Amino acid sequence: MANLKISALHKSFGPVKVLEGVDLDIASGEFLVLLGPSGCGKSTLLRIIAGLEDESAGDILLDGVSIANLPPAKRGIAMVFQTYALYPHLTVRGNMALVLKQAGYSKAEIAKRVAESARALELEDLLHRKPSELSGGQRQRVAIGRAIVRDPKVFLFDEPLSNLDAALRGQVRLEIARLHLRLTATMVYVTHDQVEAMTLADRIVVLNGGEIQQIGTPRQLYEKPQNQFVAGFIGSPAMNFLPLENIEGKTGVWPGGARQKLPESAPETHGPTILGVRPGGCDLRPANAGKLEKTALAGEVMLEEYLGDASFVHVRLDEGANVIVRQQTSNRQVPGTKVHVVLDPAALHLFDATSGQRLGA
Amino acid sequence: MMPETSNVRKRPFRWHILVFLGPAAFVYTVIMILPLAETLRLSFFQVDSVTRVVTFVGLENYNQLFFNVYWVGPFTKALWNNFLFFVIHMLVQNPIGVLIAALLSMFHLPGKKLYRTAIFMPTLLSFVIVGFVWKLMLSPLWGVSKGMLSSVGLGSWFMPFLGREESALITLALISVWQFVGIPMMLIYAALLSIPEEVIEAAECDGVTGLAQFFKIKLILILPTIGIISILTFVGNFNAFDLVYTTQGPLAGPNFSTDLLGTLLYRTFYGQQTQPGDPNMGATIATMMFFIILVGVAIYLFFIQRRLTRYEM
Amino acid sequence: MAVSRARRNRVAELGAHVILLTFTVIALFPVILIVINSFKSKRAIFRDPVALPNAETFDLVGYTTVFTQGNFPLYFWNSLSVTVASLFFVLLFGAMAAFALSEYKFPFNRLTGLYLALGIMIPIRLGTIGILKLMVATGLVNTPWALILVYTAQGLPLSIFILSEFMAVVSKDLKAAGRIDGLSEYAIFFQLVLPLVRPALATVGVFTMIPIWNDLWFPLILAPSEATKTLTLGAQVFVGQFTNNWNAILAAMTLAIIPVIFLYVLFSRQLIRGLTAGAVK
Amino acid sequence: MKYALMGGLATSLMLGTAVGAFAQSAEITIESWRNDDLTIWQDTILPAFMAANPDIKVTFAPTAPTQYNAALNAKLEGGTAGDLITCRPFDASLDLYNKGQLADLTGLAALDNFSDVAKSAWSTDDGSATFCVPMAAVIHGFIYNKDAFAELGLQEPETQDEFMAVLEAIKQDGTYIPMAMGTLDQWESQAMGYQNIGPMYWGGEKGRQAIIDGTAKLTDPEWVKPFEIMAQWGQYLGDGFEAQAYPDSQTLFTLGRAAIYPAGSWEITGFNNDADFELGAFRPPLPNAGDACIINDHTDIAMGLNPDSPNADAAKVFLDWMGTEEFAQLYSNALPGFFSLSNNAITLDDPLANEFISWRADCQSTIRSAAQILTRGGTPNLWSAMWTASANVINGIQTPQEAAAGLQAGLESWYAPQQN
Repeated sequence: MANLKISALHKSFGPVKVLEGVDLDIASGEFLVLLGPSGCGKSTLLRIIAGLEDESAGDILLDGVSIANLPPAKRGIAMVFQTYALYPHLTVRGNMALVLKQAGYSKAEIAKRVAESARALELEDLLHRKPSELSGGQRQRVAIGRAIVRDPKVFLFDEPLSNLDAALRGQVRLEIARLHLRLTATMVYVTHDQVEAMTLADRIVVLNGGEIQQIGTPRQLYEKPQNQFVAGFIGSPAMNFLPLENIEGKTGVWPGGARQKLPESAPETHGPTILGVRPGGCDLRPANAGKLEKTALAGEVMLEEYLGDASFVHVRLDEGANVIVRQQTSNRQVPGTKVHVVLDPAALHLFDATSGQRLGA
Repeated sequence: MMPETSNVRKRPFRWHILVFLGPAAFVYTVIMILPLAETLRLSFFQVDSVTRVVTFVGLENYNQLFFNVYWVGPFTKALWNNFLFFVIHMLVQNPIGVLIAALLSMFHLPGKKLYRTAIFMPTLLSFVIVGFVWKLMLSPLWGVSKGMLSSVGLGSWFMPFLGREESALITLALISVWQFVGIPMMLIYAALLSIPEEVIEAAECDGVTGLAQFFKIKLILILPTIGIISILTFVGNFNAFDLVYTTQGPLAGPNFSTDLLGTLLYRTFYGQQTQPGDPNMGATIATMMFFIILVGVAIYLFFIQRRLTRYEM
Repeated sequence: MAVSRARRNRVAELGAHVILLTFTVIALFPVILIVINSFKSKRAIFRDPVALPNAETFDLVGYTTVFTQGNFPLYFWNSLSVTVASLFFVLLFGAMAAFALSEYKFPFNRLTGLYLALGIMIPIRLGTIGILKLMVATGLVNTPWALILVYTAQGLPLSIFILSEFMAVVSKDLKAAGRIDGLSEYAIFFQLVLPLVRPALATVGVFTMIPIWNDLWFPLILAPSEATKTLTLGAQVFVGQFTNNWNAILAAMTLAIIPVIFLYVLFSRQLIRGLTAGAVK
Repeated sequence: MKYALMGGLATSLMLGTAVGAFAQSAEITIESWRNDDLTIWQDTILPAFMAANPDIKVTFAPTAPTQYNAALNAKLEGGTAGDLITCRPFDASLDLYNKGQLADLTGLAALDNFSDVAKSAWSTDDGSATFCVPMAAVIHGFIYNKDAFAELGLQEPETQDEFMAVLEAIKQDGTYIPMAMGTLDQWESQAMGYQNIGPMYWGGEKGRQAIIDGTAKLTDPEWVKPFEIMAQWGQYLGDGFEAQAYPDSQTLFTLGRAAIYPAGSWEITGFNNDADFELGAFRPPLPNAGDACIINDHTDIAMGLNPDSPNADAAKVFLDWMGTEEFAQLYSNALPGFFSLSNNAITLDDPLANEFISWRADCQSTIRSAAQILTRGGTPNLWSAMWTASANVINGIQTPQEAAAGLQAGLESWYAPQQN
């Protein structure tokens, strides 16, 4: 257990800048998820922490001591890979024991540790098998076993669930969550899957273009995204974004001149603004309800996605934008129907149109 | 915020890169590159046959090679023969290699492995054996080839293939094809196997089958492999020496009709019987061979390979 | 590869068999001819060359001559040790260099790769003069090391070229896992990467082995002494020495063929796998 | 083998220096292209020497003739050549001597046992230095199947006309191939063809000297005539003679399928072993009845000393022994057909060899026309060119005139005396 501090980390491959000044403070025992689209630099950051990649500038401190100059094996970290990366020529036991052998543990100690880890992950029956004789889920469990056997200060996970099918993914996710509870070790977990991030993380770091967009608990990220990128990245289906001409007296002005009521926290006045609203913050009204015309957005139903507990209705607005609206399944929508979309003022997020930064609290 | 420049560290020198590269680079440079450079150098000198004094003569040896009729004649003849030798390989060896590989890959044939091994077998034999066997097979004394031709009613086609000016080179080229057809077969077979099954299945569904499937889909996809084989054949052919030397002797008879650049080089460099060797002219010929091969490879790389699309598979 | 019944075509398959069988016969006939005639008496060899040996024509005189005259066990040992040692160095040094080129970023990486690949295009034979002088200067002429060094240099360009393609597709994660587990760069290469590229090593092995085993030029120039003579050179000398002792020559040829076939069979299981593995991934 | 895979470099370096250390009980090695003679040296000649000189162990280490030059060159350059080196005659050995790769043997006692003519093949042009101990000469002629001649009622031909008549008679009969010779390897066409029958046309030594002096040309009728005769040979050779190699010809003859074999005396040993019919020999046919007879009695083989030999003393002991009557007797009888060049009187047991050597009594001798001076350095090499030209003439690729013109033009291109 240890806290991990990353300061002013830069990384570039030739002229390509991958990380631009990343600062992170990871508390001891924290489960931190690095989340972002592919190419955002999250894997590079993880590999730099592991020592597999050299940083261009910056420092990494473990419990206040710089580990940037240490080789991977001396950093007190363990890593679990997307492709498992099991040694194909070694048995499960051999895979788990290798690191301990390298570190010079006694035979008895190695046997004890391997046995403990194997018990914890229910790998005891597989110890004599080679990786090629294991299923995907088993392989990933071995990979995790290989990581915990060394009792590291920090666990690093590099998209460990990506190669598993949907059913297994849920199962192994749960196992990782339990592992964290049991070991209370510091864990850094890289993924592009927000469900993994939301369910596992104490805190999530959203990365884009080599820069940290926001750091926060899953709830903070979902409810108070700091910028338009985070807002759009977290949540499924994604948040709807609609442009406002400006804000006047805490009221939004649509490009056509119609008015939109905004939340309490909205600024008094502001220039061009992006209005964000999740599908659950919208509702549909029949088009013939004339009295709504001033505040509502007119459009036409394109298609309905039925999910069982709810359905998502895709609406093309007359202005040209698309909006996804969450509906009760009882409220069926036929494509081609003219509708009005109404927005719940309390569910609205406001972003500056040029900087993308959140407006108001 | 400015990045903290103070944190830029010197990475320790990565000795392991040197350790990994070192042995190969050393052996390769010392045993291959430097001697090749030495060859280049020798071609600028001459040695007096009596006094043994070594003189720098600039391009005089090249002047001799290109303008003395007794050098340029044999040289151009060997070059032309070499060219024919290569053309025959391209026209016979590679199509046969493609054919065999295609047959092996197209059907689910029992005995596939046996065919593959058998056809690859001559490739494993040394030139001594290959030369000897074919000399014997084609020898009028032993009469194996004559008997075989007679048995299929072509007895009148028999002639001393290796002894006639008009047939000796072609015969040798075909013997060489016999020996080496296993290599294109193997490489093309592997290339054909690596075409994803889905592509072939898609073709089947689209009604592209049999020969059309082969020519319109598979052959196009393995063109880069055929390109590589061609260039390997080119380099191999322009270095050929052993087969001619073992079957036709150092004078590459009859009447130099089977003389290749390699045999000319060997004969010049080491001499034969009472003809003394001339290392300087030998080096000159070797250098020219080097340039000819380099030009050929360059032509391939810059004009042909660029047009061969490599498809992601 | 299972082919559905609808896609099979019996007539075409038969045709394929006929064509392949023809090529097989053409490929094997001369070799078989040597082997069967090596067991016949001289008169029988010339009376009916294609007949199998029978009780009347069976004769082992060729083999007895070979074993009393040529030092074939020695030649065989020389060929084997030179070939095996050269293969070992070609594969080891080649794989090491290929690993360095494909694994690490360092200045002039690409240039180094090009430099090392140059040798594919230039036959080492053109450097014979320099090599001879070098071997003379180092006193390696007429030792097996002269041949081993030359064959190593000769085999390296192609082996580096092929192996680096294979090295590039070895899982990055696996190497990373090794580093995190505390394996040195050397251990990663020898324990993780090398075993994974075994099929590629077999491919390179076969293509490197054939020209080495069969080479006549360098044994002749660099190591023609009786003690270092290789099997190929020995067989060639034998042909010269027993110009018309056909029994002996045919027996010598047969003895020279067997070991290569044995070596090929040893490698061939990995060969096709290696060839295809490279292309597929 | 000890130095297989490990520590080989160090071991071999040490072995290399260790060889020279002990001069007394020396081991010496002989380089030779006569690999056919391996068993004779091993079983007959060397044991006789070693019985008399138990301190010296001699090994005969031949290389196939086609590779002798390249291999010997490499070994001499590399300092790994044997102590004794078998010398080709004239220019080839002179070249080695000039390079310092053959030691000057002038003053060696053994040389007193040889005539100046014999020594001339291995001496400098001014005769001041001799660098090889002459061993043997070979005589050209024709070997024939006596049984076949008897069967067909044929006599040994004396003249060219008779020779052609004999060939025609054998051809008409059809039982035998008239003459066993192939042109694939080319050198037989020159050695057993042009150099065999030619001397009587160009006048032996006189003619050869005239070419060297530049007073005659290879295109003169007396040099073209032998080619004209050879041009007629093709029809009497075996079917497909163009692809027939030297061993094929030997086999063809010893299997009894051919009646006549254009030969050199060196064939005697092999033929005695392989042929199960009676062998005879006749001289190259006279151009016309009553002409003087000239045979090609070529000084062919000698033994020189590697100047870098660490065992020079022991090697010289061996060279001296080569001048003795004992060696001459042993060698000539072990290898009938290689006629000793020493002044000692030799008695030969082999009837065929005696037949060949008896010609020396009736005929003048000469050596191969291009062997001396005419192959010294220039390009194209006359010796090699004669191989190709002779084979071309028999194959019908070139007319005799074309072949001669080609040789003359090549010689003129670099040989000053011919350039007037």
